[in-house]
Amino acid sequence: MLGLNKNDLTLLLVVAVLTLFAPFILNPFPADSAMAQFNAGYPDLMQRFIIFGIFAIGFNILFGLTGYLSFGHAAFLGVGSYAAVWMFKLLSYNVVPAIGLAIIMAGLFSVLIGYVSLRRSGIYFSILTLAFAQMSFALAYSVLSNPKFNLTNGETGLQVYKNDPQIFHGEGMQDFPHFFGIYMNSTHTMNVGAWSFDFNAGYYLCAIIMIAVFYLSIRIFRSPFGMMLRAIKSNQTRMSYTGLNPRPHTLAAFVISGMYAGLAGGLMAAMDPLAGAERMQWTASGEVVLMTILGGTGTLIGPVLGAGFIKYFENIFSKINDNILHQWFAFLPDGIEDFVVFIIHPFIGKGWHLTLGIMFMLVVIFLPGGLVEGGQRIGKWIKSRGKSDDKTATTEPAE
Amino acid sequence: MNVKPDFSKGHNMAETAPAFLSVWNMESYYGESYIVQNISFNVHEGEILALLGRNGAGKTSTLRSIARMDDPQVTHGEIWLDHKPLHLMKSHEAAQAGIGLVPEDRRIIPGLTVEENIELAQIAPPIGWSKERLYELFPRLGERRKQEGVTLSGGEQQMLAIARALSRDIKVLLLDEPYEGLAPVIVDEIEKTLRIIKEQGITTVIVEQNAVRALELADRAVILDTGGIVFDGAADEVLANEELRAEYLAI
Amino acid sequence: MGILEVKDVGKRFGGLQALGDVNLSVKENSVHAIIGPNGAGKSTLLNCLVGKLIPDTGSVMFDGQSVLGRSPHEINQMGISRVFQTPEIFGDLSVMENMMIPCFASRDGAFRMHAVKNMMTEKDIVEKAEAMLVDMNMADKRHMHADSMSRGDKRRLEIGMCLAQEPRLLLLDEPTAGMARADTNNTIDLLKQISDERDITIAIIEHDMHVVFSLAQRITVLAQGTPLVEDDPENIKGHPKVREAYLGEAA
Amino acid sequence: YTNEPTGSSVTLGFNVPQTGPYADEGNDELLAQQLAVEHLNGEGDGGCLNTFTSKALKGNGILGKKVEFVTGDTQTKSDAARASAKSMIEKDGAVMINGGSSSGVAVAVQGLCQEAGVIFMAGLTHANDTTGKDRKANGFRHFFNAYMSGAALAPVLAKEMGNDRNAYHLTADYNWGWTQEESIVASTEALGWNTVNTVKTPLASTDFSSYIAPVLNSGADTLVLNHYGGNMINSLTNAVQFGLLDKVVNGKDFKIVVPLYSELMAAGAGANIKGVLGSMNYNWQLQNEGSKQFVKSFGEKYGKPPSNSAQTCYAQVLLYADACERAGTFNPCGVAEALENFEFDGLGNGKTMYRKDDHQCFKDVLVVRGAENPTNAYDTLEIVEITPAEQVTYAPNHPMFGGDEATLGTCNAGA
Amino acid sequence: MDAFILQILNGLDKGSAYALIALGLTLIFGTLGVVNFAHGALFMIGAFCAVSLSKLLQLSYVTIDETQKDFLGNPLKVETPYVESWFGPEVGAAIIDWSVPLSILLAIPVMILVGLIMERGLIKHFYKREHADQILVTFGLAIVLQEIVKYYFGANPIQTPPPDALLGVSNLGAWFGFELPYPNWRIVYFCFSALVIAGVFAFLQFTTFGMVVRAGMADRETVGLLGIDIDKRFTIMFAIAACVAGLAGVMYAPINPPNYHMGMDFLVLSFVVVVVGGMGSLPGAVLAGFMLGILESFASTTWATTTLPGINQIIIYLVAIIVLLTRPRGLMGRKGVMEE
Ligand SMILES: Nc1ncnc2c1ncn2[C@@H]1O[C@H](COP(=O)(O)OP(=O)(O)OP(=O)(O)O)[C@@H](O)[C@H]1O
Ligand SMILES: Nc1ncnc2c1ncn2[C@@H]1O[C@H](COP(=O)(O)OP(=O)(O)OP(=O)(O)O)[C@@H](O)[C@H]1O
Ligand SMILES: [Mg+2]
Ligand SMILES: [Mg+2]
Repeated sequence: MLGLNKNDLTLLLVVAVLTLFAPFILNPFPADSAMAQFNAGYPDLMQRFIIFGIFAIGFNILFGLTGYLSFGHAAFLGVGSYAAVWMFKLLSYNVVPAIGLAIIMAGLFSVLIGYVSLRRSGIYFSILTLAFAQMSFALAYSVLSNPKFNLTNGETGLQVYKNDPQIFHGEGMQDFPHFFGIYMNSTHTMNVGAWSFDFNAGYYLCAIIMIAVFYLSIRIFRSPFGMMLRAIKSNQTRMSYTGLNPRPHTLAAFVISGMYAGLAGGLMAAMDPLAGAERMQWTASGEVVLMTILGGTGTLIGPVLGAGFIKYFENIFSKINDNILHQWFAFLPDGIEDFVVFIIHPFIGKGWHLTLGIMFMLVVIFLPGGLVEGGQRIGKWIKSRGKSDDKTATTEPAE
Repeated sequence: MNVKPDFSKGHNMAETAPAFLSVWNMESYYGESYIVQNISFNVHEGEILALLGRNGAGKTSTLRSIARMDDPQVTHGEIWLDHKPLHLMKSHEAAQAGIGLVPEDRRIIPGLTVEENIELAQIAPPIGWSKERLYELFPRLGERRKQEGVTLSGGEQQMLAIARALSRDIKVLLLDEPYEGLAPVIVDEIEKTLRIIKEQGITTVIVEQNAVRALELADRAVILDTGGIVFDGAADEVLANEELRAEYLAI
Repeated sequence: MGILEVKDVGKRFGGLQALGDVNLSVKENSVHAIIGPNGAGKSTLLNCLVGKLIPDTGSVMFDGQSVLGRSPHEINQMGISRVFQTPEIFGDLSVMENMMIPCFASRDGAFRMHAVKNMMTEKDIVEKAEAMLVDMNMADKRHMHADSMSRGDKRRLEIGMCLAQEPRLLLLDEPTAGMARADTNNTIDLLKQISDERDITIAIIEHDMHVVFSLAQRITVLAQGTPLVEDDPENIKGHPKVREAYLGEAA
Repeated sequence: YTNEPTGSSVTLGFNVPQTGPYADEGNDELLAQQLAVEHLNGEGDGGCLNTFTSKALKGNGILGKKVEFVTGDTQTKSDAARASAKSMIEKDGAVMINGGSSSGVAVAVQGLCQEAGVIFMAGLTHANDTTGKDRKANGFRHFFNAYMSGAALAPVLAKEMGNDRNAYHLTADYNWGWTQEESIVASTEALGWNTVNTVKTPLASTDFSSYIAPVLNSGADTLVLNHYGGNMINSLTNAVQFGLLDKVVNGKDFKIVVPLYSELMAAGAGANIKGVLGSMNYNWQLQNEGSKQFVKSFGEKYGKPPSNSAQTCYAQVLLYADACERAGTFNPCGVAEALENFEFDGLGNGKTMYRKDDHQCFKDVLVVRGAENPTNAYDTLEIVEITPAEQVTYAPNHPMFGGDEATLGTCNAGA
Repeated sequence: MDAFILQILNGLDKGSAYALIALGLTLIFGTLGVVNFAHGALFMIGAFCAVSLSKLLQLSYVTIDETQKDFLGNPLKVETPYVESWFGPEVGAAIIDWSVPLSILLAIPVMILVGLIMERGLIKHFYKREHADQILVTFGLAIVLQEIVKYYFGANPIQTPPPDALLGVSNLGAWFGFELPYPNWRIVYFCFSALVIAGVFAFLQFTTFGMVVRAGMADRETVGLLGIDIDKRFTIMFAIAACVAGLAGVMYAPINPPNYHMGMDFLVLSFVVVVVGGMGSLPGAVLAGFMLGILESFASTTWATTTLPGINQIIIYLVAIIVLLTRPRGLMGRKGVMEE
């Protein structure tokens, strides 16, 4: 079905089900319980999971398949965001033209950068992309936000002002991105007993788009084009002596992944109409590299897992403070409570970076194939314990 | 045919090893795949042993196991060289103990000139032939000493690989397809060299697809098939044995 | 007028004249062997034909068109395929995928976006690749990771990949080096069959005289970068200069 | 309205940098905010509730609801700051967001709070834009701004350095840097100073030697560093390294001015700040009742005096709570109304007023100087002048603040 | 004219920081083949060796001085460094004053130890792994190291001044009869870098060590076959690289006060330097370091920024792009090193 084999289809269905039911899955703890801190099912974070998932899926098309490690992909994300906000400023808050332009601009930009950077390979390529992205960042941060010529609004970030043209902005419309009248921030909250689940319009727009582009990425992975890309990674010499020109293949992959990044950037602006320059900084490019490797390079689902992992840490762990720790361990005798809090303290709140760093190391050391490999091991273990469980299919994408 | 060494005395192999190089019940794996399947054979001091078999029979794997390379992993068995337990060593220790391997794809080190390739081999003790002596044996290398090793022609690289092994004071020379890619005249040369080496008392194990040539040179032969030994005996015996020749060597 | 015309090709590497004024004409649908001592410049010559090297002087015409200044994939698309001295295959891909790639290349040209087609639904490609694997006697290895094959198998796969492209000129650089005798014989048969049945010209570099004399209709002997003689196999065998410079007693 | 508290407690969101270069600044803010919460809930010594001129707060939480708080990490990046503010609003039900240490973040989060319908108390933000062209109905700023720095510094500069100076500006190349440069140039030129050059330095610069060297030959006798944080520490260190302060140019001693100071910057710059003039929003050495009370509460709890960003956040939390009490609701529109044109004293800055037109707060501005002989780690700065609020007040439609076009918009109470 | 020379000096100074970091990085990256994102962190640790030593030397005992008051109005606690009470106030003060140069003595063993632990405990297992995995693990490590430093020293920069004797400026132009004031410590820094660079070169040039390591990088297996314990050499190489980075950090501390993320600030730049210099080339790294340093200095002059606004922001990257497009392997890169 859908031109996919059985495994891929299962994977796609599982991903689709997981994303569509994410508001439930990510909010496993009752809203008032101590563990509610670990709930990730609020609109902003769910949107981020999806958006960075898209970004990483796209990045993986380039890196996972061709082995070309771009260290400047955040530039395309940034360009996408700026394009989208400009659409909001000029036309209206409708997200369709915004996302459309985001993809197109990122595509054009990646043709340009890709065409030049792909003249080199290996680390030389990585540094070229890094250099382009850092230049874009520096320009966006200051030069292009020069009051006379303000394209990016610099440090503050590009945003919509009351006096922007917005030529199609209808009377009585809210000042927030919408999909033909469905506002991205409209949320329906469902209370079931002690639990509370948020269904957000923006999230579902992202989710549907992600399922679509995930499907597209499966098709690309399984296509002759995908095979060619893997062949390039494996042996470029053989590739050219087989009569195939590696350059357009890699450029196509580069542009496709740039457009994924642009889409992610556009969605980001659609969920929150502000485009900040630091989205283009090397740390942001580095982040998507880390997401992809962490999840499992070259696997279909890995990058999405990696994206979720990092964003979860950033948003959940950074918010745990000593107060919350004291609440959790309140049941312990005072001395022990303080001691436990003292031990955990360096790892949470402002120490979330430390925990993240440790997690990075643990994952690479013990799971050479990234989180996907972890999943596979668990899958194997479960299988070896009893009859196989359907869920393990998620963690078994090919390659 | 296959003389099993008598290991009944337990692990006191240092004294009991029946030969100069003894491989006993060796098993090796590439990851999960079982490649060298419990093989045992002996090589006596100063002899040339031909290790023959089809593509993929496991010849290279056997040599690599003896030289204690990281892959394949030897998971079982013992290897003794001149009363030293190779199976307990890493590859550089094995090399210092006297193993010299000429790998099948020659493995000339990129970025180094011919001369540096040889100098590199003479850093760790024990040192063997001098550079001058090697250039005498392979004048071609002398001419090209300043050229980057990997840009040599195939045959020249092969010479360099052998020269590199000889530049160390080795007890056992393991040759993985030394004639491959060489002009017939050079093959003659190398064969002569191997005989010279033999006279010096160096023990040699040679893997070769050109079975006839190898058997003419060798004293004894071992034939491998899918990771196991199917023949172990005198070299002439193979040439005489119609069945063996047809089945495993296609000659 | 041959399908391949090499005129006055010269190539220097620094101080070394690797090729000097090579003239060579390969007749359509023939098997032409190039032999010569190691370092004679045979591989260098081949490199000049496929665009890996650009000769300093001279011209190379294939089927009336110059190949010089074209990139490797363009030359390949003109109909020249090459097998390397050390196997160049897609090590990370399966054997079947290795075989499918040249099939795509010959059907779709140097670049075509098939980004959303399912590769397994390309019936013609799959069939062709399967057939080629059967021809090469590798059908059982179809799902293997190409890198984990033994070297003889890799070489066979590479030949298969080149044939799958249905080139008009097939360049082989020591195709049977390191191949077991049985497979060497198979390869000889295969190449014979190809040259008989298909419109294909073969230029082969080989040190295995058995292969050369079984296949070649014409032989060029290269020495120190220049052609020494070009003649029919019978005459080459007996040529004193060739015997001295290359064949040795072995012939 | 958004996040209307229904239970027995109300949640405030403290969004401060906890990682990155401003982590220490953020940490200080967080300490102050926690102290404020304590005082609101009637714990501790009550702090400035004792000195605050508005007596609406009773030490029983806000409107009888116990005050709880959540924290987040802005990473000093607009995106991250918005993400963490959103999480506080969407997940934790925060009704007010407070904190931050840069103007970019402040403007970004202010916009977010406007959209979401909660109150934003801006923390440390010094750029004119925050209450200038980017002002928002739901946002309030307690901190002073670049214009005020200029206005407060100018008379002191004139007094100490005369009216005939050649100033060379090094400016961090982004919004805040530009507005500060603009303000300082305007106010010094009004004194009769000449601006020799204004050079933009990349935010990412770590070594300023190549910007300092040209100063030597430019004929300038005064260097103005429109830098903040690490940039300022390094540029000042480099300037001193090159011996600028030992030079005599045009017959005058060379001087360096750092328009915006903070305690952490002073600590980081070490001995290099000796004698260097700058301005501040607040300093613990201020001797008014509110200040003394606050320093005592803070010092006793944390063993060090509060920084000016800590005081800002502390005051803002109390002010917000007070406004809720006076408005009788948490509805942001009600709260905003209660804050507008609110005048008070007793929170440390002396008499203070929150202007209705742009939600900027007006109070005295301090001009400080790096201490020559600090006796301990905390008195690195000494107060030179307390510039009265009138002197730094400007019209709401001042051109540096967006002119006539800048509007607050309307208050958004959210869903 | 002197402005011009001044910018060249500034460039050399910046360049020597770049060159030193890049030198260590290229030893690990270009020679051992490990993409070490923790290299910046090593630089940072070096700088914090200087900070720690000066803090250690200033460890004090407390006496209460009733005559003075602290900020809360309590009696002031007066701190006297132990060294001052042990060696007398003058010698003690001198020791504290010279803490930065002294910390070289501390930094060498510390950095070697850090290098050894890092290589033996972690990097060793990653030689054969993909670059991507190396990036992830070393990045993780860099974060961890940073956070540990942040935990103990805070996020704010810590002023670490040079000895008083080396404070201030010297007039370098005095001999030639014009004004050319330059900070003493920067001159020291430049000379020190030149020394370290020369030392590393000499070590790799005049011993076979460098050749062995290069060979080991190209083909570990074969080098092992030749009887060489390549692991040991890799470890030593790593320790040297760590040491070079650490020393660069120690000496840099007085130039700009160290903070916990200074490593990250330099990291990307030093990768650019290494690659522009060409993978696997030590002279390349040094040359590129100085070149970029000088170009950066010139790009920050008023003349440059007024002719091409923003050029100072992008110069390094612009140059990197131009170099890499015109010279496939950077300035002096060797073929075949990290090209796949
Ligand atoms: N790196 C590897 N990983 C997995 N399997 C391998 C690897 N190298 C070799 N093998 C497998 O091990 C078996 C034996 O290989 P080996 O190279 O030892 O054969 P060989 O006898 O030397 O063959 P040849 O004559 O072709 O060189 C083969 O089936 C091959 O597929
Ligand atoms: N890139 C290069 N740089 C310098 N010299 C080279 C280079 N490539 C080849 N040579 C030299 O050119 C000569 C011809 O090499 P070539 O590889 O063509 O020989 P060949 O005839 O193929 O030999 P063989 O049969 O041994 O493979 C050799 O002496 C070789 O050392
Ligand atoms: Mg083999
Ligand atoms: Mg050749």
